[in-house]
Parts: sequence; structure tokens; C-alpha cells
Amino acid sequence: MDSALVLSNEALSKNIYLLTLHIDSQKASKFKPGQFLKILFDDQRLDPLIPRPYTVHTLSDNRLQILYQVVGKGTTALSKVIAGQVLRFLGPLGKPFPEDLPLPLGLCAGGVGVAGFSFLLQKLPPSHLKSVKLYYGTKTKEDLVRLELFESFGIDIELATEDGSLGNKGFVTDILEKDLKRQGISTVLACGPRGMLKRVKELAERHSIKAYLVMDTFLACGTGFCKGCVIPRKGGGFFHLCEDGPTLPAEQVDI
Amino acid sequence: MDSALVLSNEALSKNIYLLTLHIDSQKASKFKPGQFLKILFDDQRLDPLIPRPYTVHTLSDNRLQILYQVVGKGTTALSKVIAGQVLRFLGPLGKPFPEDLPLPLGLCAGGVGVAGFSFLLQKLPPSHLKSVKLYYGTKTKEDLVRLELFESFGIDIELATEDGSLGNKGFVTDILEKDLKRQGISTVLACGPRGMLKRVKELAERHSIKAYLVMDTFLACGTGFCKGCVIPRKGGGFFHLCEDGPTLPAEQVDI
Amino acid sequence: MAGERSTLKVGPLSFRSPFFLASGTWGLGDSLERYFTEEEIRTYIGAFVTKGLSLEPMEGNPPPRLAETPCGLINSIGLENPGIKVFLEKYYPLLKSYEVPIIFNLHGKTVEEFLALVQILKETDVRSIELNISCPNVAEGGIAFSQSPETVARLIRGVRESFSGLLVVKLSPIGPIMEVARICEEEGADALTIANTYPAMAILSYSPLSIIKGGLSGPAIKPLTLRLVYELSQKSKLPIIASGGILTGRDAFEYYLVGARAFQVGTANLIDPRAVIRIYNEFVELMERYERLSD
Amino acid sequence: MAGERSTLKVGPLSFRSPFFLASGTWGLGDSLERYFTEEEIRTYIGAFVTKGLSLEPMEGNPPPRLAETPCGLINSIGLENPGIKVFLEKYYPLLKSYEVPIIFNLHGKTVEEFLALVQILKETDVRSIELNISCPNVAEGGIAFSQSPETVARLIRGVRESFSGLLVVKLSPIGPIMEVARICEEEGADALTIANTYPAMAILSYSPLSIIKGGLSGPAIKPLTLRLVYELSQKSKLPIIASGGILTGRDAFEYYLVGARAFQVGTANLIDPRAVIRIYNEFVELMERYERLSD
Ligand SMILES: Cc1cc2nc3c(=O)[nH]c(=O)nc-3n(C[C@H](O)[C@H](O)[C@H](O)COP(=O)(O)OP(=O)(O)OC[C@H]3O[C@@H](n4cnc5c(N)ncnc54)[C@H](O)[C@@H]3O)c2cc1C
Ligand SMILES: Cc1cc2nc3c(=O)[nH]c(=O)nc-3n(C[C@H](O)[C@H](O)[C@H](O)COP(=O)(O)OP(=O)(O)OC[C@H]3O[C@@H](n4cnc5c(N)ncnc54)[C@H](O)[C@@H]3O)c2cc1C
Ligand SMILES: Cc1cc2nc3c(=O)[nH]c(=O)nc-3n(C[C@H](O)[C@H](O)[C@H](O)COP(=O)(O)O)c2cc1C
Ligand SMILES: Cc1cc2nc3c(=O)[nH]c(=O)nc-3n(C[C@H](O)[C@H](O)[C@H](O)COP(=O)(O)O)c2cc1C
Ligand code: FES
Ligand code: FES
Repeated sequence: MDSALVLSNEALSKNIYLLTLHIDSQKASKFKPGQFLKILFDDQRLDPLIPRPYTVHTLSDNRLQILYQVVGKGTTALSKVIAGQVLRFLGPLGKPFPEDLPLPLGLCAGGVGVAGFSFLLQKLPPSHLKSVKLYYGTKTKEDLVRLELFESFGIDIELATEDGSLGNKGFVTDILEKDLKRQGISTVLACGPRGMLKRVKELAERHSIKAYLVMDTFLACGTGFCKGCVIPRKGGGFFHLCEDGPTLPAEQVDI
Repeated sequence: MDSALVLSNEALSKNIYLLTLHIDSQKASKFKPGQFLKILFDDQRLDPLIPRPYTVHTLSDNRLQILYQVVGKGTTALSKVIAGQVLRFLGPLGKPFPEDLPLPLGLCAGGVGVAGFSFLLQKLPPSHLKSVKLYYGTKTKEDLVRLELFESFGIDIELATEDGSLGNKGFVTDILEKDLKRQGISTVLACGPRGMLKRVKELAERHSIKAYLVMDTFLACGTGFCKGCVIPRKGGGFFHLCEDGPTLPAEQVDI
Repeated sequence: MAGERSTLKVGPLSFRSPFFLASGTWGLGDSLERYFTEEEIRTYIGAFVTKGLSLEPMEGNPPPRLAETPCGLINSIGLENPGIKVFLEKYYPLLKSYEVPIIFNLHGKTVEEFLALVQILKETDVRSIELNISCPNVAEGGIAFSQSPETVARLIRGVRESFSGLLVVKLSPIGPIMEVARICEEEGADALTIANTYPAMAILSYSPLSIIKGGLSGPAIKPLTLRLVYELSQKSKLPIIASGGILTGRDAFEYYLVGARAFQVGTANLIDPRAVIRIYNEFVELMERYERLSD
Repeated sequence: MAGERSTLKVGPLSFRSPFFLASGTWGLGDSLERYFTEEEIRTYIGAFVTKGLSLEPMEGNPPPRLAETPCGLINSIGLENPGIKVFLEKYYPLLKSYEVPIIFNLHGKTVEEFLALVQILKETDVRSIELNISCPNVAEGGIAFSQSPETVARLIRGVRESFSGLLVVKLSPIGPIMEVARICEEEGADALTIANTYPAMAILSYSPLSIIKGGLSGPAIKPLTLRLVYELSQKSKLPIIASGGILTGRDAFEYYLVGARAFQVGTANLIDPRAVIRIYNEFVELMERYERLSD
């Protein structure tokens, strides 16, 4: 495990936080977009027991950011961490996003599922950015965090909120569907709640395009040891999310 | 339980920390010297499970200080807390030091056992201070923390370190013994490791003076509910440290 | 249940709140008033369960009596209590004045001692008892009962013969719990408390070696007792009072979902004497949300 | 022991380190090399215990397979494994190259399946097995064995007849463990692993209701398994391999003080794949300090 110094830990909305860590730059250079790390508190306390996984949100030199939503014990504890404290981490873990995703590429994010796309955008050849479109949906306006960051990449962005407080009213997959109908997208990379991923899978099948789903389930080891993180595979058997994923081909998962 | 804002949490030596809290001033006014509070972390984490007890070190208005030594999980976790975080506490708990302790009064402190004496000194009538002497011993010089504070009361102070790096070489009870022989002390209030308290008890008996021991044992409730914090009572039965103590008459405990 | 709170029935009694203060975690109850208003006692505390009471006063075990373990607490109090008679004289009158149902947690070393305790209570207005056949911290009686279904049968039959009030049996999580539960039902107990603490051990110092053997309570055991309540509630028709690691409304709600109808708050009281109020409120909120969801 | 580390003997085998990687917490071992140097494997890892291996490949249980509880982890993997034959072909050769003793953790649904597994191993150079008669997550076999001393007797007798290598039996903490341990000794087992996980349960969501029933591991159970090791080591002459919540050198040292002679690191690997190195070093330091103190 490695050490990380907390540079800041800022609430962006009621439940969404941005954690900025300083880590060893050699270690930093090993992370690829789509990979994750597990974060352990550095204080002998055994609850939560299992370090929680987080995607790399942004990375430059030795500054690694995580965008996270407070949902339970681990994320609540993380939200109480403040600058100057030290955390420990294990990573990089998991497989990166597939390389050379065919353009035009649609990034479909539900809520904090947007977290990992920024690191991808940081690493894409700048010439590709004009062929990338971000579909970003949340329940309400205040959860649409980090818009400035995503705008800074110069990509096309469409927003949706369930309550219509900003962008299109409704689900993010509704706007994605419109573009798929217009055949404006070759590949979709989607991250968000299970319901959204199901919908993306359906849409991709219907419109015969390739989709990858960045999935979520409770992980223990994150290293492939425990076989606990299964996602049913189409036709039988299971993926192990931490080893085979977290990004899985939509047509192969049975959700 | 009440909330406390951490104003600072400073390492005074390798293992000894000074925690400064901001608490409600009405609550603060309820604490008397010798009483303690139990500190809970405010982050849903259940380890350590039971809030640990700490004596009030100093108190003025709503600024409450705790002087503590890192020995295990709870104190390690406390040492990682930093300014700006919030803690919760229960208190005041336990009985205050006896009132109107006959002068001249000897305060005998082993290590961080010195913590509670400063609040007593803050509250003593200034005219009594010249009849108070502090015997303060530690293993080595760097653990003799908060000397300036104690000097500021204008009391007589004698120091001892086991390695002789500052003050008398040897145990703090050796210097206390000299004064008892000279009949310079009427009452002793002692706080420190079990071995030191035993020695104080012996000395008090031998020199026929009254001694009170501020004792330590693992507490669960701190409120008298669980009956877990027993100290054998001379002649049979038990004291419950959290209710009957933490300050107990030396001649009545069987240690 | 949120709606019918005022009519929660367990056996012959009804309770205003399904939350009880567990035996031994609020001592003899003499300081209830220090931490609650009378109104709070009436609203939030379904019942006060006394510390285990024995025929004669008991001094309890020598120290160490406590040790913390990861998310758990080991206690080896050894049933320190002033004896049933002193309790009835000195503590009971005050407790009664709080208008909260009082359940007498009883400890006998033998069946005969249990019956003698019940005889004493017959002379009083006490209407609720919890038989502690599961204390892991005494040399005689306690958990040994829970290992012997035949003895439990004899015990409950005897008690039931002379006591018509609320008869709760508090089982040990260790041993033939399914069989013991069945026997409690057959012999006419009114409810089961599931469960007492788990036999455990901790080492406090190495040199000199200091160990504690006692009962483990707290959040660490909740997944174990939850499983027991789940299994038992499918087998037994008796109402189950859950006891084990209830620190939040969620914990109680989970016990409710697997079949428990009342809840004892134990270790949580040691962390925060007012914990039961928070737990109650969290529970009621979850109940309301859940009822709405399942509409 | 610090001094005689190179000669720790359990049954017919000796181990360089008393720390084993517990079954199921390092998968099939194919990524050992990713987290340890060869030197580290040789120094710190006394043995690698395989994931439970069955006659035929097993797919394991559907999700959810995991839940965290306070200081504990519930798993219901359901013995996902490629089957003994595939393991021998595809994974064993690589594992052997690490020069670390490999203990085959075996799962049979019946005594006959266990014996068939042992027959297969007889054709190989495998010299160490751990009989998993305690898995709480399978419909057949597993923990059911540990409830039936007669079946365990038949099992061990059968295995012992055809297998002369290191025969470890991994017991369940639930059930008649003292009796099962006695039978293991009588029938010629070489060592006991105390213990597997505790039957437990967690609720993951309320609506729709999602629950997990599985085995509890981790620090939460350490005080319970410590107590079992303590009780068993006074009754059984077989060397005890402790398994339950070993996260630090102190944990292992406490098991040592109550009689264990080797230690399995399980859940700790899931927190930090290199945990065994830290634990080993902490343990050795404590051993040395303690030996000095007891001089
Ligand atoms: C590879 C990966 C990357 C991730 N990256 C991010 C990220 O960048 N930002 C971010 O905000 N989140 C991310 N997550 C999700 C994040 O890890 C979780 O939100 C976090 O672990 C929650 O921890 P907690 O202790 O706060 O909540 P928990 O208390 O663990 O509970 C969270 C929720 O999960 C449920 N749950 C618990 N166990 C299970 C189970 N076995 N099966 C199903 N449900 C269960 C609980 O009931 C609860 O509703 C990622 C997850 C994965 C797998
Ligand atoms: C009334 C009171 C006031 C106190 N005030 C202060 C103060 O002002 N400053 C200060 O530094 N400390 C004070 N203490 C001591 C302080 O509470 C402890 O040092 C603290 O609880 C240790 O917590 P921990 O989690 O760090 O250590 P732990 O991990 O709890 O262990 C500390 C040590 O105690 C041992 N231990 C654990 N349980 C038991 C038991 N049941 N019996 C015997 N030994 C046990 C452990 O083995 C270990 O050596 C006070 C104690 C009491 C009772
Ligand atoms: C300090 C302490 C004392 C206890 N004393 C008794 C007792 O006298 N009689 C009894 O039946 N149970 C006793 N118990 C068990 C509790 O009532 C409760 O059943 C158990 O602790 C599990 O619940 P919890 O995890 O909420 O604490 C005691 C528990 C603790 C922690
Ligand atoms: C994810 C997981 C998988 C396990 N798989 C097996 C197994 O296949 N066979 C077995 O005998 N024990 C298995 N166990 C039990 C462990 O080997 C170990 O005995 C138990 O977890 C207690 O130790 P711990 O608290 O250190 O984890 C498994 C445990 C976990 C957590
Ligand atoms: S989390 Fe353990 S195998 Fe994926
Ligand atoms: S700590 Fe519970 S009675 Fe003193």
C-alpha cells in the first residue's frame, strides 16, 4: 500500500465531494483511465474494514483527484477527512478503458458515474476530443458537478436532470437515444446506476453499436483473489468485476 | 452527547498530545476538576466502539483542553484528528476531586497523569497555591510536558525522570517521600501508573497522611450502568471507578 | 407497526415502544431520570429490563471485567447485583414511578433457585420476567442451561405453573438453540429474547499474562444474531425480541425484517445513555419510508 | 519460536514461516508473483492454501456474494473453482515454481467425493491437504459435516487409509466442535485449522429486499475463535492452525499464547495483498520482546 497526502476534500454539492491527493509521481504514472484504487484510512481503525474503490477522476503529475458521492459508512468517513491528513491506497487496479474506442464516442454518465471520464479525456489525443460527446444526467441541477472541467476539454456536452432544473428534463439515456437514432455515435462508454446501464445496453443492441458499461458492485479484494465481485455473464458464468472490469462489454453482461 | 469543535491537536512529545476543543459554554460550566468526559468520533465508524475517557486538563469559558498519551487504538485515532473536525462527547462524568483538600497539598503525577491537576490549580483559590507542591515524574525529559503551564501557577514544582535527563533521577515517589519525611505535606492527590499509585498508598500509610488516588481502568459506560470498572475495595467488594471515582481514598482501595 | 405502536403486544403485555433497555446495560435503573425526562421514558422506552437478579446478593467477578474488541465488547461482570429482595425494596419503587414496564431478568444457579425467585415475585405486583439461561460469565447456571433442552423444559414448566405474567426466555446463541426454542414454545413461554452474548476471549496484557473470558456483545455480533433471528422466526411461533448489536434504527429495522417484533438496546447504552431515543426515531422513520414503498 | 522458525513442524511437514495464506483469500495463487518477490514468498509464506477444490468445476453462488459488517466480512462465494483436475494442470505447476508448500483445500459434497479427490491427488506429488468440512456457503457438504461427528470419523478414516501426507482438518466454529476435534485426533489427522467462518447474514437493500447469508470472517470474529483455540488447545493434542481475524502480529501472537502453532491470514489479504509480510514482522518482533521478558 502507498501513502497519499490529502491536499483538499471539498463538498461540491450536498453529497458529492472532490478529494485531491498528493501521491508519488512514479506510482501516479502507472494509472490508466478507467482504473481504480482502493482507499484505506491510516489510523488503525478497522471500521470500515475493507478499503473502498474509487476511479481516478483526474491525474496530473502527482496530483490525483477522486470525485465521490457519500452513500454509506466508508464515503461518510472519507467526507470527514481534511487537508493535511494521510490516507493509504492500493492501485492501480482493474482494467483500463478499452484503447482506441471507435469515434464518435459517447460518454454516458449518471451522477457521479461521470468521475472517470475526465481522466480519459485528459489522455485522449486532443484531435479526438471533437468526436467525443458527454451525456451527463443527474436527479437535479446541483448534482451536475464539475461542468467547468468537462467544458474545458472542448467536447460536446448534453445535460439532463430528472427534475428538469438544468438541461433536458428526464433521463440521460433519452438524449443518448436521440443521437443514436441519428447515428451520431459509434461507441458508448457508460457509467452510472444499474438502471441506466441496463437502458444503455438495450439502446446499444437496438441501434447495433458497441457499448461498454463501467459497472459497480461491492468489492472486497479488488485484486481477483476472493471471487466476490461477480456480474452474471450472458450465456452463463460470471465476470469478476475487479479483474475483468470494471468496464465490461455491454453485450456480454447479463443484467 | 454534545459536539466539540477541534481547535488544535498538537504533539508535545513523541506520544503526548494536547487537544483543544471548543464546546458550549453552558456545558463547560458544569465540569469540575477531577471529572472526565468520554470522546466519540463523529463519523459513523464503529471502531473503536466505546468512547475513551479523558480528564479535563484545562478549561476556560468554552475552551476545553485534554492532555493525552497515545497508547492504543483510540488514542492513535484521536492523534490523527486535526483542527476543523468535529468530535462528540459525554460529560461531565465521575466525581470531582474532593473539595477543601487539607493543605499543604502534594500533587503527585506520573507521566500524563498530570493532566487533571492543572484544572484543579485553575480553580483553587489563589491564596492556596503557595501551599501546593507538584511532584512530576516521567521516564525521560521529553515527556515532562506542560511545564510552563504548571510554572505559571506559581506553585512549587519538583521534577523527576527515570533516566535523570531532567530533575531528580529516579521515581517521582522518591522525592515525595523526602517531603513526607519532613512532614511538609498533609494530603496527597496522586495520578499515574498503577505501580506509582501503590507506592503512594504505602507512603501515605507509613506517614499517616491522607492520600487520594486518581485511578485508571478500562471503562465502558462511564455512567455506572455496566458495573465493569471495578477496583477491589479493602475489606471486600468493589468500587465502580466511573461512579465512585476516578478519585478514591488510598486507604480504601486494595491494589 | 409505526401506526400501531401503542398496541405492540408481546404475550399478555402491550408496550408503547418496541425498544427495551437490555439487561445489565442500564444497571439497576436508578439513574434513568438523570438521562431522560419522564416524557421520554414513557415515549421511547418500551420496557426496562433489570440487571440479572439472583436470590442472594452477588459480588460479581474480579477485574478485568471488560475488554473492547473490534466493534465489540467483552464483559465478564459475573452478575453483580444486590439480590432480588434488596432490589424489590430499594430500587423497584422508584423504577415503578417512571410508568415504564419493568421486566425482571432472573438468574438462578439451579431450576430450584429460579423457582424460588418466581415465588418471591408472586408476592409482588411484578408481571414480567425474562429468564436468563444464557449468561456466559457465571460458574453455575447461566449458559449451561441453554446447552440442556431437558433442563430448560423442566425450568419453564415449573415457572409457568406458578407465574401467569409475561414469561420471556433469553437464549444463548451457542448450543442447540432451535431445540431450546421449540421447548420454550411447547412449555408455554410467551416470547424469546434472541440472544445473549457469545462466549469470547481477549488478552489484555502479555507479561504478566492477563486474559478475560466473557460474553461478546455489540455490532460485531449483529450479523450472527440476525441470522439466528431469521432462522428461528421461521421455526418458532413465539414473538422474538432481538438483542445483539442494535446501535441504529437500521439495525432494529433489519431485525424487524427477519421477524423480530421488539428490540433490546444493550451495548449502545454504554456508548451513549440516550441512544435509545435516536434508535427509536431512526427506526420509525425507516418504517414509514418502507411502508410507503411497499404500498 | 522466532529462533526455530526454520523448523516449525506441523505433522510430517516443516514450514519456514508459521503464516499461511488462508483458503479462498488468494484465489488460485496465480498472482502471487504480482505482489511478492520470490524471496518474499520463500521467507514469509509458510504455505499457500488453495481455494476449496472440488471434483467438478463449480460456478459458485449468484450475487450478492459479499457484504461488509462492522469489522467483519460476509462471503457467500459458494466455492467457485475450476475443479481439481484443471487446477492440477493449469495452476499447480506455476505455484510449485514458487517453492512454497501448497496445501490443497478440498471440498466434497459427500465422503465419497472427498475420497475421490484424495485418489486423484495420490497420482500426484501433492503432500498436504486441508479437508474443508466447514464451508457455510454450499447446499451440500461443507458445514453439514461439522455437525455430524460420525460422518467426520468416517471421512478421516477413509482419507487416512490412502493418504500419508499432511492431513489438516478445517473445523466449523458452529456445532459440536470439541467432539469433532477429538474424532480428528483419534482418526489420525495431523492438525486442525480453527476455524472456518461463522454463519451470518446481512441485509443489503430493503426494497426490493436483498439479503446475503454467508460466513463471517475478519476482526469481528477474532475474540470468538480465540476462545475456541484456547478451549481446544487444552483438550486436543493436535497442533492448531489458527484462522480468524488475523490482521496484525498481535492477533497471531494472541493465538500463539493460547496454543496455536501456525496462523492463517485470510480477510487481511483482501485489505492488503502484502499484509502477511507486515503481520509476520510484527509477530516476530513481539516474539522476541516476549522471550526477553520471560527470561
Ligand atoms: C471499480 C469501482 C470504482 C468506483 N469509483 C467510484 C467513484 O469514483 N466515485 C464514487 O462516488 N463511487 C465510486 N464507486 C462506488 C463506491 O466504491 C461506493 O459508493 C462505496 O464503496 C460505498 O461505500 P460506503 O461505505 O460509503 O457505502 P456502503 O455502506 O458500503 O453501502 C453502499 C450501498 O451499497 C449497498 N451494498 C453493500 N454491499 C453490497 C453488496 N454486496 N451488493 C450490493 N449492494 C451492496 C449498500 O446497501 C448501500 O446501499 C466505485 C465502485 C467500483 C466498484
Ligand atoms: C477517568 C479516566 C480519565 C482518564 N484521563 C486521561 C487523560 O486525561 N489523558 C490520558 O492520556 N489518558 C487518560 N485516561 C486513560 C485513557 O482513557 C486510556 O489511555 C485510553 O482509553 C486508551 O485507549 P486506547 O484505545 O488508545 O488504548 P486501548 O487499545 O484501549 O488499550 C490501552 C491499554 O489498556 C489495556 N487494556 C485494555 N482493556 C483493559 C482492561 N479491561 N483492563 C486492563 N487493561 C486493559 C490494553 O491492553 C492496553 O495496554 C483516563 C482514564 C480514565 C479511566
Ligand atoms: C455489561 C453487560 C452486562 C450484561 N448483563 C446481563 C445480565 O445481567 N443479564 C442478561 O440476561 N444479559 C446481560 N447482558 C446481555 C445484554 O442484555 C444483551 O443481551 C447483549 O449484550 C447483546 O446485546 P447488545 O449487543 O445490544 O449489547 C449484559 C451485557 C453487557 C454488555
Ligand atoms: C472470500 C472468502 C473465501 C473463502 N473461501 C474458502 C474456501 O474455499 N475454503 C475454506 O476452507 N475456507 C474459505 N474461506 C475461509 C478462510 O479461509 C478463513 O478460514 C476465514 O475467512 C477466517 O479467517 P479470516 O478472518 O482471517 O478471514 C474463505 C473466506 C473468505 C473471506
Ligand atoms: S473483489 Fe475480490 S475477486 Fe473481485
Ligand atoms: S464503566 Fe460502566 S459502571 Fe463504570
